[in-house]
Amino acid sequence: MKKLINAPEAVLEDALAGIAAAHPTLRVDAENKVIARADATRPGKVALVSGGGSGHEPLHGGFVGLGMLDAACPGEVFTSPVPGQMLAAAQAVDGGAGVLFIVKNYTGDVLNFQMAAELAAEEGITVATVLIDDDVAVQDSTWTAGRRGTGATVFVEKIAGALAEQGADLAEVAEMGRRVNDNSRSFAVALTACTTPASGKPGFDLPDDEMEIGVGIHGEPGRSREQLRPAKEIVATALDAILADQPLNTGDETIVMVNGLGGTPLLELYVVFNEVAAVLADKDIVIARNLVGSYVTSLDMAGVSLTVCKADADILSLWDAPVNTPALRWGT
Amino acid sequence: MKKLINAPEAVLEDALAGIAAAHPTLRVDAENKVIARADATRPGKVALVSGGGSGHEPLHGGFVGLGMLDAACPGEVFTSPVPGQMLAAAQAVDGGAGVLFIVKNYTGDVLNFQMAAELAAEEGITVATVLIDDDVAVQDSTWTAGRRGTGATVFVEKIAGALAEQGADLAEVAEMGRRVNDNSRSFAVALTACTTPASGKPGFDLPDDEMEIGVGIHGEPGRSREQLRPAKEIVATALDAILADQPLNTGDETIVMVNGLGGTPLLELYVVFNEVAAVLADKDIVIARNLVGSYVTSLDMAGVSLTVCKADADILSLWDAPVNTPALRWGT
Amino acid sequence: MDIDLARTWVQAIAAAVDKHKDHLTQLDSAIGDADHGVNMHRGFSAATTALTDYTPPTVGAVLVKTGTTLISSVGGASGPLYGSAFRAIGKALDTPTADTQQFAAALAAGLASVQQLGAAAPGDKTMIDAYAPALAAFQQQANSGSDFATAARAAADAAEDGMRATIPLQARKGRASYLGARSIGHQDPGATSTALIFRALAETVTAR
Amino acid sequence: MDIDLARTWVQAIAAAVDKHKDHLTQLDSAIGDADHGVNMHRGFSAATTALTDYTPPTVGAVLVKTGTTLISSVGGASGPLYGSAFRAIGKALDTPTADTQQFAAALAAGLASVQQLGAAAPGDKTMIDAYAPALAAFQQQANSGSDFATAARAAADAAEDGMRATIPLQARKGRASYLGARSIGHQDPGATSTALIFRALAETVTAR
Ligand SMILES: Nc1ncnc2c1ncn2[C@@H]1O[C@H](COP(=O)(O)OP(=O)(O)O)[C@@H](O)[C@H]1O
Ligand SMILES: Nc1ncnc2c1ncn2[C@@H]1O[C@H](COP(=O)(O)OP(=O)(O)O)[C@@H](O)[C@H]1O
Ligand SMILES: [Mg+2]
Ligand SMILES: [Mg+2]
Ligand SMILES: [Mg+2]
Ligand SMILES: [Mg+2]
Repeated sequence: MKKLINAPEAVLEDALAGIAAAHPTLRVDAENKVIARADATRPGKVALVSGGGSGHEPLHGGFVGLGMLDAACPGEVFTSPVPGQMLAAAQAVDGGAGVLFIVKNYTGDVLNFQMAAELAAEEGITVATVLIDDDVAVQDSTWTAGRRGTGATVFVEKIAGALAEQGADLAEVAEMGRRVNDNSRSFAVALTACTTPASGKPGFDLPDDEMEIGVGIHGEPGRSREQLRPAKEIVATALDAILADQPLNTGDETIVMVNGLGGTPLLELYVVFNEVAAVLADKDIVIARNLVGSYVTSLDMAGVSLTVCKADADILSLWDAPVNTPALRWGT
Repeated sequence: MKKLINAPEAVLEDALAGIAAAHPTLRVDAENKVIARADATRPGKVALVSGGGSGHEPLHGGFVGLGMLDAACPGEVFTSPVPGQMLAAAQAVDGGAGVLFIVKNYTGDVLNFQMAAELAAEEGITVATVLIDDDVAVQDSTWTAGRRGTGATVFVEKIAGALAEQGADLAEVAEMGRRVNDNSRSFAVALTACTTPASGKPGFDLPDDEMEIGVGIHGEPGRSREQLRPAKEIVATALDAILADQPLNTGDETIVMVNGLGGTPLLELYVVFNEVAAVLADKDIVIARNLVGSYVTSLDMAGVSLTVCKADADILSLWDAPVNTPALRWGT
Repeated sequence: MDIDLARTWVQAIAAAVDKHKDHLTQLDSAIGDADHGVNMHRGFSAATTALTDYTPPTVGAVLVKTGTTLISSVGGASGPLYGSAFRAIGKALDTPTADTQQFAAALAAGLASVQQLGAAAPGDKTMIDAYAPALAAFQQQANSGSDFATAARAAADAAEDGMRATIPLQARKGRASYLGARSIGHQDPGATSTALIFRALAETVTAR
Repeated sequence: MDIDLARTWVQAIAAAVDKHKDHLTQLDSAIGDADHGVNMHRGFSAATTALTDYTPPTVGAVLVKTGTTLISSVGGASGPLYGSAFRAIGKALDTPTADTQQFAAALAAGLASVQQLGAAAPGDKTMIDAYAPALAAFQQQANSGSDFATAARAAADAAEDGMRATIPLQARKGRASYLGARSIGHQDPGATSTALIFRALAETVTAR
């Protein structure tokens, strides 16, 4: 295992200290493992809290700041944080208007946030929850754990965060978060496995001419293994899955994210975006806004995820609203 | 070789098309391979042009925009662009106040930009050149090619770009660029080799418990190979080399970049930044501003470079000036 | 089962988890996210620490404390699930000692709590597939008048059988469910840690 | 040397570069940035294309066009260096044909141009280490009255000797210089392509 770390057990603590040192706009509670905005929540503003296992940076800590999250709770690598962290985060940022938990749909995240919501209620904090489940690679049914939450998290955090900044109440912010999630679909492909610091070995062996189709962001294998193909064909596969699940019409406006999984050079992400733009242009689907970069990663995994969010004028105007976080910044 | 591309020969063309599709603030000349600001250069503003081989994204195209570069010329992967590209860029963005070429010190870049400067002069465009040579891993002497240009490029482009935006003349902007370069030192360490699309194989074999010390950003091996060590010790080695070359005093203010080489997760970069902050704090050297992320990459190489720039009040205020590029944005 | 034994059980789990940490993580690497060993290790290390300076009034208090500590230190799916299980088991044992029948009832409360929280059914390829047969075996021995150690050994055997029986299953809950049919052929990490927990119980009470 | 031969020489270089592309890139991978083969291939493909519809008035015009095309298509260090060399060689051959002495003088102008631009000296582990001995051998044969083909073969042999002699050298110019002592033991890619260029010349004029 080759990592720039001191010890597998110390990764989270060291990285949190680094985040604290790097970003004066953030306030890091090392004891409770909470990354919060340095400025107090404006009284009456709904506070947004998200979190999940570490290893997906900049998600979530990199999205804490004006117009996006008020706090993030990073767990150990690929491990949901514990309820105490989430409670501490909620207490740190509640501005009296309630707290929105933005939770990616994984059993661990769901259960821990659920317990945290109960604890918060006991402390008199009103909590609403938005569950993110955008990954169309996963079969969805009442018998399964449901779809994973992946790229759409960025869209939900940005857009719900902007609405909260504008003074909307908790129900409105939660409703908008759910709307964005409902409008979003993702699909990911991996060229290599990632290696967690604790395990020290790649999660799976992948021959030099193969790729995993339909992977998540936790190093698990995907739905199937296939021959490595040109970017154009990989994009076609991913977009087919996305559009089959949520057909879009001519003229529909979208926000598209081409997201690197951690070990993929930006050069390749632009190659991928070019193919995405070509396919959507062909169908007269408009990419009104886009993100090309590594926003929701899976440690050092090489690969890409695509997220397409159907966007109306409200969503676009909230997208364009000012944001000032380590990983997304405009208008400030 | 595992890459999200269509064909090795098509990488640059496809990526340029992707950049054009992703960024409405940029104007991409696919024929001449020039990435320029979409808005015309303000008459009387000095125009900044940089360029170099591709594979270092977001450098340079990701730094084109308000307050930074006016145009970038991307060459083939790890290959300096040709003089014709640079001339086309200079012609596209000259606002009558002259053009500053920002050139990383590699024989190819230097010779091609030199030829371009001659061509531009023939076209009546005044050109000044700033050479970036910040990499202390390379022995510097009149008998060698001199030090490589690496991380300091970002600092020079940002700070000279801000000064140009404020209306300074070509000599002043060039002078500031040289000052920032003179004040900056870098050192890099690689955990893995990178693979160019054309060669299809990693540039060197590195056993699982070793690292290359003092690498550049073109996949070449470093000055020596050593046992992999904890982040703390790697940082000590790098900072020792940097501070030995440019001693800093108690109270000195700096801009520090912890830069991922392409395949390194952000989580690890924060671990590294934490160590850098600790060492400098110990010496009472102030990190007044910082960048933690992947800004000057070497395709998919895992590793990190540190850049330390001694910064006075002028430099800091230019650093803080508004910038609006795909990869760096604040104040707008 | 008494207070001391309960504490020794938790320590024995911690020791077993420490020993099998890498194995649990490797199982989780195949069909999950490679953290189950580390998660369990973090949790049971914290639990033994929490118990060190604690003077529990009842058997149950030991286990409630253990559960609470797991919830506050593990994270992931296994933290709330095991945490609730231990809390439920503990809440059902509000006495300084517990006999085999009482313990069977407590284990049942623990399973109910896991199922209520995680909504998994037997056959979904989760810890339930080790827990449910272990509980059934323990209950059966209790009903037929066996002593605690015999019941615990039967439970451990059944848990291990159940653990092995997860191999051919296709996961319907937890991360492994994302793999669809590709989860078949791998042993569930949570079922494996459940088997460790029951084996630790059997060994603890047998050693006494 | 005449116009046709000059054109055939450039085509022969292109063919040789095509054949040895991967080898050049692998050499550059060891002590550089793994692009020399691709660079040379891009450049000489462009040069042959540029010559296709071109009716050159002189031997030199063929080579000036080749050099200009290299400069505008190669990039990297080798683009300007080889480009200037061919332009300088061409500028010295302002006639429809050139004899051995004239060609020797032109080759000397080419080397001077590389040295002026790149400031490398013999022994720095660059293309110069193949070019300089090739020129010396060609000049010597020319001085002793050998025919063009004999001179060209002597130059090719000397270039290949020079190329091999770069192996033990420590680089002082170009990317390989960054490696310090670690550049020792590797053959210089640019010296290797220079040897290809002189071998192509020898074969072209011998075939005539
Ligand atoms: N809904 C559920 N009900 C019961 N057990 C579950 C459920 N989901 C997951 N598990 C168990 O949790 C184990 C994984 O635990 P762990 O790896 O620690 O958490 P995570 O999956 O969050 O990484 C699985 O092997 C499975 O036995
Ligand atoms: N200053 C110089 N003078 C002469 N030849 C040089 C010089 N620098 C580099 N070279 C030659 O150029 C070759 C590398 O060419 P190439 O790989 O195409 O360019 P780059 O180094 O820019 O990637 C080296 O092997 C060396 O022979
Ligand atoms: Mg986990
Ligand atoms: Mg090159
Ligand atoms: Mg797990
Ligand atoms: Mg090269």
